[in-house]
Amino acid sequence: MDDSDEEYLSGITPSSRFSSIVPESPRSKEGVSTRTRARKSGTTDDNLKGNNGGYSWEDEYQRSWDIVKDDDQQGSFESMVQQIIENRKKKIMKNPATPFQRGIIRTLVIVIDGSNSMAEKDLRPTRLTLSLNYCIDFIIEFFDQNPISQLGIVLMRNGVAHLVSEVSGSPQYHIDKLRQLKIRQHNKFEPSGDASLQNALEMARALLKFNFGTTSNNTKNSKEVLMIYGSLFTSDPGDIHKTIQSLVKDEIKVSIIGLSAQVAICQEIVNRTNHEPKLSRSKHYGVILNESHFKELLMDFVTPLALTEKEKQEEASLNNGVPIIKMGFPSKVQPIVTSTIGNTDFTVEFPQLNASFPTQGSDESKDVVEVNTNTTLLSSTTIGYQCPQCKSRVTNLPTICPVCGLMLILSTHLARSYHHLIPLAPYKEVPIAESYDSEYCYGCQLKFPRGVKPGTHPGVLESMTSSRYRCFKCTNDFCINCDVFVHETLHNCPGCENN
Amino acid sequence: MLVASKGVLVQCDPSIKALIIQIDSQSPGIILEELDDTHLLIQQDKVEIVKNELNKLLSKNIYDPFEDDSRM
Amino acid sequence: MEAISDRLFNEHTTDNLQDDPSLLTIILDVSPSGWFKIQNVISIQDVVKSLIVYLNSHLSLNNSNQVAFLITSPLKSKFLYPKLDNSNIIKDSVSKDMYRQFKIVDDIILEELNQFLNEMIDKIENNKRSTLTGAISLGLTYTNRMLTLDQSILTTTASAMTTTSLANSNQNSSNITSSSSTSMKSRMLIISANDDDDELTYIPLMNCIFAAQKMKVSIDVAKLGFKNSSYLQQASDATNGIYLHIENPKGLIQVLSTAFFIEPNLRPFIILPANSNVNYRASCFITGKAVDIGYVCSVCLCIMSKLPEKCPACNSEFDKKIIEQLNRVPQIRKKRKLESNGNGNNENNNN
Amino acid sequence: MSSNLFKTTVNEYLESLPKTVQSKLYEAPATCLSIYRLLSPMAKFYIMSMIFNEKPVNLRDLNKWCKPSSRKLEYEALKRLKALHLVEYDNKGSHIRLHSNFRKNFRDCLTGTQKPNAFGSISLTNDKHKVDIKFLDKFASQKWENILHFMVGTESTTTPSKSVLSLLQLGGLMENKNGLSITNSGFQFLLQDVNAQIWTLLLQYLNLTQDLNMDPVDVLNFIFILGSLELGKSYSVSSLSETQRSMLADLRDYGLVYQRSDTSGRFYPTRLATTLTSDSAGLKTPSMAVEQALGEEAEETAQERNIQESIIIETNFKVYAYTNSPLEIAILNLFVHLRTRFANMVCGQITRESIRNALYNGITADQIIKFLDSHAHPQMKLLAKERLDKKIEFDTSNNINTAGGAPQSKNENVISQHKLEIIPPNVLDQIKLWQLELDRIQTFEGYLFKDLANQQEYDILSNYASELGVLIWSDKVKKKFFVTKDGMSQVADFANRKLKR
Repeated sequence: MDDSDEEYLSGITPSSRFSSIVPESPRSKEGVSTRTRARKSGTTDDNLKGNNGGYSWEDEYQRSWDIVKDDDQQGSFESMVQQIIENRKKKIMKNPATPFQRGIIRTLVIVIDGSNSMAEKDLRPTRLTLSLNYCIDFIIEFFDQNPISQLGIVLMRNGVAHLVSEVSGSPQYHIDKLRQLKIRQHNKFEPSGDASLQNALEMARALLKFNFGTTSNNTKNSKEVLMIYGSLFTSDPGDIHKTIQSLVKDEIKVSIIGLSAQVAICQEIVNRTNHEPKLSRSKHYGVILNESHFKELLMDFVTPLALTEKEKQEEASLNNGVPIIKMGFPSKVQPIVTSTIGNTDFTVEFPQLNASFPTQGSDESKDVVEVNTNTTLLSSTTIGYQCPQCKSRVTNLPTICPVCGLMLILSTHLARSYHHLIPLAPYKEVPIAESYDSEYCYGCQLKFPRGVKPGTHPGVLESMTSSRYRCFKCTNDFCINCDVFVHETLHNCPGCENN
Repeated sequence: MLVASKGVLVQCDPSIKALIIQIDSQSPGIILEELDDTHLLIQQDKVEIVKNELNKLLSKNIYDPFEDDSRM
Repeated sequence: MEAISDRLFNEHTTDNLQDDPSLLTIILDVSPSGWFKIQNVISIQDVVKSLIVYLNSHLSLNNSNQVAFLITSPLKSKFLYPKLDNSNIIKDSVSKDMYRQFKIVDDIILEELNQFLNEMIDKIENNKRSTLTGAISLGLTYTNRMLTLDQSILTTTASAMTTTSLANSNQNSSNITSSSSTSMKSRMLIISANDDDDELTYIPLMNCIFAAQKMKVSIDVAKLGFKNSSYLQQASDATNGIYLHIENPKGLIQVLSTAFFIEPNLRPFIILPANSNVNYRASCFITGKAVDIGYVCSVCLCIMSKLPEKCPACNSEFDKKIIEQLNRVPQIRKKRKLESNGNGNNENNNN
Repeated sequence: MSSNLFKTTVNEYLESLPKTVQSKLYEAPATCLSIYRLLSPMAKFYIMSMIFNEKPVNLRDLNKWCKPSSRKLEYEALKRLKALHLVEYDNKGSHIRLHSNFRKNFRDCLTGTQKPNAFGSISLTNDKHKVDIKFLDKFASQKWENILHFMVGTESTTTPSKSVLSLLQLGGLMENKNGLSITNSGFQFLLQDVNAQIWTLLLQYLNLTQDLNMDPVDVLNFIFILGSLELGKSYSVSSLSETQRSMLADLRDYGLVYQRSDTSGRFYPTRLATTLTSDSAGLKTPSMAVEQALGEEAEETAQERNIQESIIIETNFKVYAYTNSPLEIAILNLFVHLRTRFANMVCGQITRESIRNALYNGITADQIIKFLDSHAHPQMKLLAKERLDKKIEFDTSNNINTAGGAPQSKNENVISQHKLEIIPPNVLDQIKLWQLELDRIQTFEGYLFKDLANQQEYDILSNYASELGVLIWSDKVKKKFFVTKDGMSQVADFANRKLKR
């Protein structure tokens, strides 16, 4: 804390608070040697520099609307806005077109800080509330992109780790738990005490080991911990480095989002578990700048992690290949039959087995979040799914059939991630010209603006962009809106589908 | 035995309910039944009386910030 | 604390249903093979007749209702309505006997359809897959424009001012709805007689389903022909749509005007014709056949009906041990019999 | 909101017509179409499900469509259909079918087999004195505004024709003390949007026709046909009936149709007429899209709109209006405490009292807000727009995913958040609060059910009432519940049936 401000970003420099718990090791000696300011600004902080050669925080703050210079206000203002919108949309689409190899079955434990520091109001309304809100968004998004992955949530509070939700594959279950937590954050679960990295990580490790995977000793799926950390220190019962060792051994990858400042021990955890060079600043550890940056960092973890080079090599050398899973695609059955006999409507409800939210033997941790036993799920609109192998019925998917142990999943769940598998090639903007071949957008039938002679109409939208984006496979032209829609939502090129 | 009694249901916040009870105490025979904190059953033909009285009571303590202003 | 930034009044507090305009996209599959099989029951002409009346009834619901009509065949998919360059048709279709809004739409569709069918007869080749997914994609991009983009233009750019004022260039108490919150709703109807499920391209169809889900567009399916289409069933089930297998299409218009006439804003209040049993089968990546128990590659999640050495999609090799395990045939029956005799085989099974 | 308003008034009028008149109305396809459009979505659905069905439908089958939670909608839809006599019950009351005339004509309208010229006949010959849409718009607004100006007594307005005057008096919009002067309801009238205004006048006109021995069916038919005509086309007079021809002159006075001279063989409907039966004018109707495709001339008309948008509202409730039109000033005076008047502007203050006065006069907060919204100074609109743009920009940079990947529930929020706020939000809220203040109590007439025998009885009855949507209050412990006056008979019947067993 007595260090000057500029130093807080340096990767390994132990802050005075941590020095008490970081034992002397070869690593930290190296850290001492990097302490000289000259060296540091030469290596680690280069990318912090802004355009003017100074640090980016020395620049004048640029608001997004300042970029619009309204020198000649008539008309061109609008086209400027239009162009900015188009540019933004272009920026949004940064889907990589080369197929990644991803470990798609992920098991993730989210660790949320619930210590004193989370009551700070630098994020509105409080750090904790915002984190919970973003987590809910994250979970929805996570299961959208990683349909058969599993997830659990742990809360760090009063120096211990609490289990918020068991590792499970049902987004609704987690969201319910988080909502309950959110409701009670002011009376029972207000942020308090210190955070303990070790306790939380050990619990996460236990969860990951216990719940991992559906096929035994399968090491190629990814085990991850995502931590939202607001504190600047940790109070641990033992040696955290031992925990880090065991994390590395269990191949659990930890990513951390810091809410206040960079903390050396976090950096170390991240670098060690992700097999990154000791001093490098890893993309798995980010410190937020503001709310939107927080969300951005969080949402980055939605996409499956790409396998590192090392892992790929390992895979090739081991030669035991990737696991393959047997799955069933159940059919949906409506267990309710309404029939009319005489003058009264009868509703026949067939008995059904509810195999949702498997807790896999462990007790629900009632001290943290109460379980809502009054399941409104079982209303008369409940639909069931029938296991194709043993014909038993379950109400929630994805799950493991309680009778025959077959993994049951909706084909639509699996298909959600297929656009990762076969990414759609980006469209290219057609260069500005005097006249174009296409008059209408192939997708939405929107009329394109006519071409103008370059340079003749400065300030007009037509002279800045052709507004046409071409798929090079089927050579059809699309408007920017269709381009965004096709790449962000649809993942199909309408033109190519028609050939 | 099932009874259906005719009347006007008044829905209001508890403070207003208190005022209506006060009005009733001055000229009895308005309230037929107190249902809960926010609901009352009153005589059908007394609705207007209640509304008027209520308005009188309420506008007694209203501060109008523009009053001084407008005299300028 | 959180509620502090909330506005005191929300515009839509009323729970009664709104009469919002809606967009209806019809996709007619004219793949010859399917229609050939049911030629004794109904012809394309009869279906189109019903559809035209159906379109008219949709237009009659609300003055601002919109329709789009797409046609799909193994050759290609195409917009019939809206037609890109329609000025000549509009100019000379002065009709004495029909409401003009209907007339314009009907005329364009009929003319384009005839043209398309003639074209198709010349060019048709065998062994081409259906382009239904292309048609759905086209329909969705169009829907996207009508639903969200026209709306965002209304609020973001200056054109909003001019388009709305167009509607009421009346000066005094003008602006009937300058920033009103009327919003389009949309749904889609697919009419298909194609019995062969495997002709559909699986992944693009799935992508379409998700896109429709996100946009809250219901996909209704009227399946003619002899068999249920499990993929189209999935499409309608996942998007809260209606799937009906119409075995006797003679009274098609009655079905269209009841079961398929449920506007998006009515859906929450009406019991939809039940899809009592939906088969959520997936498509095998190798054979293209539908499967209900399959093997899934854990790297890329591709689905296979048999066990290859390598994943056909991501080319990663599978764990041989696991393949071995999966290939083993369960011998539970045998085991029970043997239990009484001895336990020689029993050990094997437990491994 | 406003569209619903005119819908209900028109619906009420139609319902009040005797059955014979109604069935005569259903003989015209154009009227069928227009009436159909005025119905609620649920009613539309029921009609559509019966229209191609030759046999009467079992009521029970209709009931099955509806979810138990939305019985109320069904109940209302059927009530309305019954009131309009669009549906007929059979003797036992178990089967239901459409009014035969309506069914036939509406079906013809959909299939395009009705008799020719049901939707007006476009005159095929070319007009020597052809007029364009711009001209029509100008004509319509000039006529209509003249009436409004006259109502507030703007000097130098020509007095509208006699029929208009008597209409205004009849409708209670103006009264004849010594010389005509505007009434309170007249002011209310001014605050409505054009569509509602026209309908108010037209309904008065309908009342008047009965005294003039005109056939109301003919009149209504003509009004509904007008609503389905196309702007910018000329229609021939010859296909109209005698009554309808005589109406033309009156409609010309309101600016609904344009006719070059009394003897001219053709007439043009104006925009006022063609939007009669459509509600959401903000969205592009198909015909408008066509217009756009045909040429961008329409945009010019938009440019030409004159600057009567002149009101600036500050967050401190001060109002400045750059106007010297007595019409606007008079309207403003309804709810603004006006202080000073200059050559080209007035200023004033919105106060609790001024708003309360307006509310007492029957003007609603929504009307006031709408008026302020639509008359806001361009500068205010510009500012609001910029604010909105910034907000959208900010939100999108905040959450990159709004374009596609965002979860469904959120998308809705985003859309609803992004709304143009022209009036300062605090003023807007305050005006609404002031209105709420006036009705601190809500009253419902009806019946209190009490002293029920047991819990089960209570459950059955109160559930039934809530399904019908007539339950207002209930208390499970005290076993009492309150139903509206309308629902009383139904619930009582039900109670008699159920409890007698």
